[in-house]
Amino acid sequence: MLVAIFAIPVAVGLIGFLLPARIVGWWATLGALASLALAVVLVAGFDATGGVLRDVVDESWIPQLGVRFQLGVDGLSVFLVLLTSLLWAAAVLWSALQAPDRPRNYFFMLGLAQTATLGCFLAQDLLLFVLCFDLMLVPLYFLVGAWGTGDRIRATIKMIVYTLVGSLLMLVGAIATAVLSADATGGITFSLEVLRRFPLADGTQYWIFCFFAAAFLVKMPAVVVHGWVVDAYRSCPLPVLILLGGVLSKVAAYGFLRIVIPVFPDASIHFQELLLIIGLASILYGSAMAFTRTGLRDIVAFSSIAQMGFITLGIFSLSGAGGDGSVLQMVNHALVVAPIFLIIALLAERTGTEDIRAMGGMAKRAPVLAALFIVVTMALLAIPGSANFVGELFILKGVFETKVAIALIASSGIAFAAFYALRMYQRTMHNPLPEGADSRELTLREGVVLVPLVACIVALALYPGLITTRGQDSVDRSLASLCEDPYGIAGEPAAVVEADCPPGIEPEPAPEAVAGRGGFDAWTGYGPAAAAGVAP
Amino acid sequence: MGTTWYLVLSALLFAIGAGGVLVRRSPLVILLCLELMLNSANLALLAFGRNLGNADAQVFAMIVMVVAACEVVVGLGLIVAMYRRRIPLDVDEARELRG
Amino acid sequence: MEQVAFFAGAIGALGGAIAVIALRNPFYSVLALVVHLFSLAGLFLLLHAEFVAAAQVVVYAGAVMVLYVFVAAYVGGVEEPLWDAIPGQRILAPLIGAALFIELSIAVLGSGLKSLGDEGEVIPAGFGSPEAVGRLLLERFLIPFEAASLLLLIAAVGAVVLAARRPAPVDRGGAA
Amino acid sequence: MIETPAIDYGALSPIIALVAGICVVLLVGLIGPRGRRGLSSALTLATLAAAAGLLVWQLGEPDADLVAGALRSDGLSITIGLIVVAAAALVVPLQLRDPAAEEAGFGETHTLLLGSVLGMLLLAEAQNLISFFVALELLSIPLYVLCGSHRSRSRSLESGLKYLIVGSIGSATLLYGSAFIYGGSGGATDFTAIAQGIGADLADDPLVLIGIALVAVGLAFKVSIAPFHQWTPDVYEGAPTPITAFMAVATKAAAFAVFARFFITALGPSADQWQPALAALAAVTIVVGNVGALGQDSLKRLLGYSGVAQAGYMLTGLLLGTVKGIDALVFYLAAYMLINMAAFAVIAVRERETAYGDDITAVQGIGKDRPALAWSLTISMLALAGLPGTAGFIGKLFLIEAAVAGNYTWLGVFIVVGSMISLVYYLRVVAAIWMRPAPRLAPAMAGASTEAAGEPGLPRRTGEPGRTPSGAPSGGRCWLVLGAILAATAATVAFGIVPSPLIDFSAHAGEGLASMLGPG
Repeated sequence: MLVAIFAIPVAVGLIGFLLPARIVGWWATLGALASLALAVVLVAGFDATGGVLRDVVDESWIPQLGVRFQLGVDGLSVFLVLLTSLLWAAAVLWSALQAPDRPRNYFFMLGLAQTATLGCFLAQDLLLFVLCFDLMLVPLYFLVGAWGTGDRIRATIKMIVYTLVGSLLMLVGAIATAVLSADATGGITFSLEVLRRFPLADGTQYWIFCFFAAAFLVKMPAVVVHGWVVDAYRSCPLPVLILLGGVLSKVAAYGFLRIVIPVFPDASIHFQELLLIIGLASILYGSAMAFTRTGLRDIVAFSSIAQMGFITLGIFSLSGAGGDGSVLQMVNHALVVAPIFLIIALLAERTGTEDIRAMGGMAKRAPVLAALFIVVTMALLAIPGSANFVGELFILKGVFETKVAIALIASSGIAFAAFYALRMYQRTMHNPLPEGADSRELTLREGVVLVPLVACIVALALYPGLITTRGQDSVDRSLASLCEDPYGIAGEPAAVVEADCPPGIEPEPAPEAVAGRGGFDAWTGYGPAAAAGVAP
Repeated sequence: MGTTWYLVLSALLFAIGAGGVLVRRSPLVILLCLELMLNSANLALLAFGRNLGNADAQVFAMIVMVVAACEVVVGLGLIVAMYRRRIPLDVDEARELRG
Repeated sequence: MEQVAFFAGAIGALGGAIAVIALRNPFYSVLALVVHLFSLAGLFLLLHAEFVAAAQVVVYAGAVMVLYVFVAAYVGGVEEPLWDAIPGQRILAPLIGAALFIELSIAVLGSGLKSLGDEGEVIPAGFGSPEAVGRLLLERFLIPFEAASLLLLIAAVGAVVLAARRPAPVDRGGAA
Repeated sequence: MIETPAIDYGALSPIIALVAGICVVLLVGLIGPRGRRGLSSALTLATLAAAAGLLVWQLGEPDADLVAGALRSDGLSITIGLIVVAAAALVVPLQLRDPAAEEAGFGETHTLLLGSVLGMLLLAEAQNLISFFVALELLSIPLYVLCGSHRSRSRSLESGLKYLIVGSIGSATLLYGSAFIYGGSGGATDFTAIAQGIGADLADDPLVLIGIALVAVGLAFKVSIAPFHQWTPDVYEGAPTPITAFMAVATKAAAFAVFARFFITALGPSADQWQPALAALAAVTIVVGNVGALGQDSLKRLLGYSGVAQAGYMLTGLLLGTVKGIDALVFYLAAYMLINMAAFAVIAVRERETAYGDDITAVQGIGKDRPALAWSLTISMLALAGLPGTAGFIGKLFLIEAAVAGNYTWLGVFIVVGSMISLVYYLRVVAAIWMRPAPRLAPAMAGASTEAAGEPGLPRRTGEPGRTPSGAPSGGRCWLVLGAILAATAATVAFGIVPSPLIDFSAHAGEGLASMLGPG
């Protein structure tokens, strides 16, 4: 199942090379829909209890280097997988309608990017994760560089160098983690489930944490290392921008929850304040910039920085509520950003510009478009009742539990969001219609892509618990590493003082039988050990 | 005579050869300097061999001579080919390659 | 007696070497090298390497040098630089050479190796004779010996490739 | 009486096959009419295939010292031998339309090529100072000639002469170092005997140390480690492209093999002395190579500098002195062979098709018209940069893992930093391929138009046979070349996704070296 979800996009892309150029787009759409369907089936049948991994795949891959092909899905990733498939389907469909040149290469690159992204969300092997994380860049480079607009070559180089600096350092960090804990784990292994149970010494954790944090913060992007974002957003073709803004940035946030906190718990606590401050700075800086810019893409770029700042805050509140909120907010933000970009494309088509000063009056003859846009805007500014509101509430609750001052300042971010979101809506939709602009209603083709996405926002607003209830256990499991000796590997049973744990997190009970060391099977509730009934 | 004397002499010859390679610009003389370097190595080898009563060094020195001869042949071949090529052509073409 | 012979040989070798790099005309440099090689052959004799010394005179100073003389005469005394000079190379090069010499001498003098100061081991009869060297070449060092013969073959082929007169095709893309 | 040493003909068989092949190819080249490229190439390929087959056969046999300890056939020598033979086999089709080979004669060119391969095989097997030195020369001298074999181009001749001079300086330095090691170890020439002779007492004797330093410098010249790399871009640029490809890949493989064998087995006792020094060299090399490549417009110079940087990565695997390090080194060499052969082959093809030579302009915009070439070069560049999905990534992963395990984590970081810098110039090539338009008007071909291959700069449809004016070298499509390129590219990707077979292959090398170090 997971292998199919993982492999279908790239396989579809490869087969596309054999097809006539005319139908490649539709073939790719078919593939994207198929993977979306699989993802829906995955979510529908998902059992979130205990937060353990489900549908696990564990195959030998590069045994000599200790790398395994391990896929798995839990409450943290299941919705991100669905989200990826959903946005990709939207992007592919949109592209198929636009008919780009060199379609075979284009759709292959899209497929490769989807596989890499899904790989990040599904990987349970640290090295597989790093590999997919790096691999995402390759298709992105081509998509922006070859099909982008403006000064794209410079923008791509900037983007690649920025993001790869982090990810290559992360590669060293990952290898160092595996090699340095080889003595404890009994042979080099990159398996996350094993690594998290044998944390490294504090000092080692610190520098490796820095490497990982660098990779993820650049990718998110957070303030200070966001230099590539605006250029990339400007040059990126729109369907790709949906993915870049919607999904790829979430990989980084997900990486913090999946890898950094469980595997480097001591370092996470040590650097908690630093990251909170970075998150806070991102919120303030992103909001302020979004409010002053006039290009639509710039506004969204900076608002994304702000939103990712919220997510960082949630994660590094190191509390259950914050984590839940972050997971929810990741989905929310992606769902909001995607339709905004599509709407930008529509507006640009009708007015010939992406500058809000030259826009206005779009709502006149296009009530449906305006209605869709208002829904999206409301979600963006996290109006009470929207899922974004719930997400931010959770995040702030988490931060309040630990750092009150930061939470207070962060709350102002919500107000900022209202400012820039409403400004954007007003300037484009109301005001008089400028000359030369054309206020047209959505065409059927455009609606096919846009309406379902907005419907998702509405659906999630009605029932945000869909995500939080399923994510909760997994988030708690991620944070459990922060407790003192959570697994009782030191020999004694895990008699943990409540105070050692972050608020709202119970230490995970030690399993009855940690079958020797490296008992990946026993922990995840699958595999031979689980079958034999030793699992907790 | 102590072996040290031979070794110091050989070191001096090696240094002269190496310096010559750097100082001189004509390929022909550079080849000669390479000969100096190889021969100083031969001297060191034979001195060590004599000191240790080990004849391996003499075999080594023989082989080095063969090698040196081969290098000379190819080097001179290249010089002659360059010289020949230059005759009918413009002189300033000789330095197309940046160093 | 032996010391006199050593110093005579050493002076010849050194003088030859210095002349090689100091003389302007390549033709004279070649002749200086011949002097150098003859002196070295003398030193080789002192080191009980009779066979090597003979080979040095016959093969090296004889055959190879003839080749040199021939080419030097053919090409003439043109100094045709292959590299652009690095600024200060002429001053730097002797310094590098001197540093190299000092370093090597320190290594030699500072070595804790036994008996570098004296004559060394008592050597067996027939040490360095053609028979002894030949035996080694055919027994222990058969592979290097065979490889060296192949090397000669390859070098001959190479020389033919490089120096043979052939109607050269037109220069393709050389000036691109 | 002469007592002939025991000769294990089985283990020597790859060498014997090559010697026989050299003789046959040379004779055929001399007897047959000039320009019999087909026969000569076929014979060369057959020789290489025979050698490869025998090497594979020997891979299963136990390690053995050959001919009185002059050579050793073990995992290291065989794996490196196979890499070298494969590189040569990829070069042969590339030479089919090569003007340099045309000019020098195919029989002679192939003889020299095989001679160099023989030298590499011997070098990889050498475990005696004398065979080491002879093999090194047997490797180098044919290459000097081959570099200069395009006699009508003065650049080629200059490149040959430069390579000869620099190479000979390296050899002389190495020889002088060997003399000191010979003296310092008490008259030992066999690698194992040297290790015993040095032992613990003489491990930091100045005589031995200066010997090690000189040998290291000599080898550094051969594998182009900074600061002894200055010749590399010049020679790479001037030499005929197929020869550059061979030089870049095969010389490096063979020289690193002997580098590893000599330093780890013979100089093992002094490891504490040379390890930090080599580590510093590796770090410098990585930086110098990558920075040097940044502004290059000539693709061959670019790959020359990139080769310097890669030598730094490989040196990391070597200096660790661990089995894992050697495995990583050999894996990297194998991957590097595939990647570079594909890249150079594409350059060679474009060199003949356009008038831009090896300038980056020659590959501009080929993404549209020549997808096969474009994809091959793209994948090669990405693989050299170490991006995932290619063998280059696994190679770096392997190296870094070995470095961290060998307590050289900081070198791992250096490798990564180097990769980051390298991205800028590799991606520049990729950007030229896909994101820039093809140059509109090709300048007139230098030289006579009689041999102009088709319409330079104007793409021809795939499938249309190249026009071959009788005898003249042609830029027409050569399916053999395209096949070789695609095969190398496919292997690059395949080993990036399923690297285990290649890792198992390279593991033989570490085993071989370990068995030599072991009690036996």
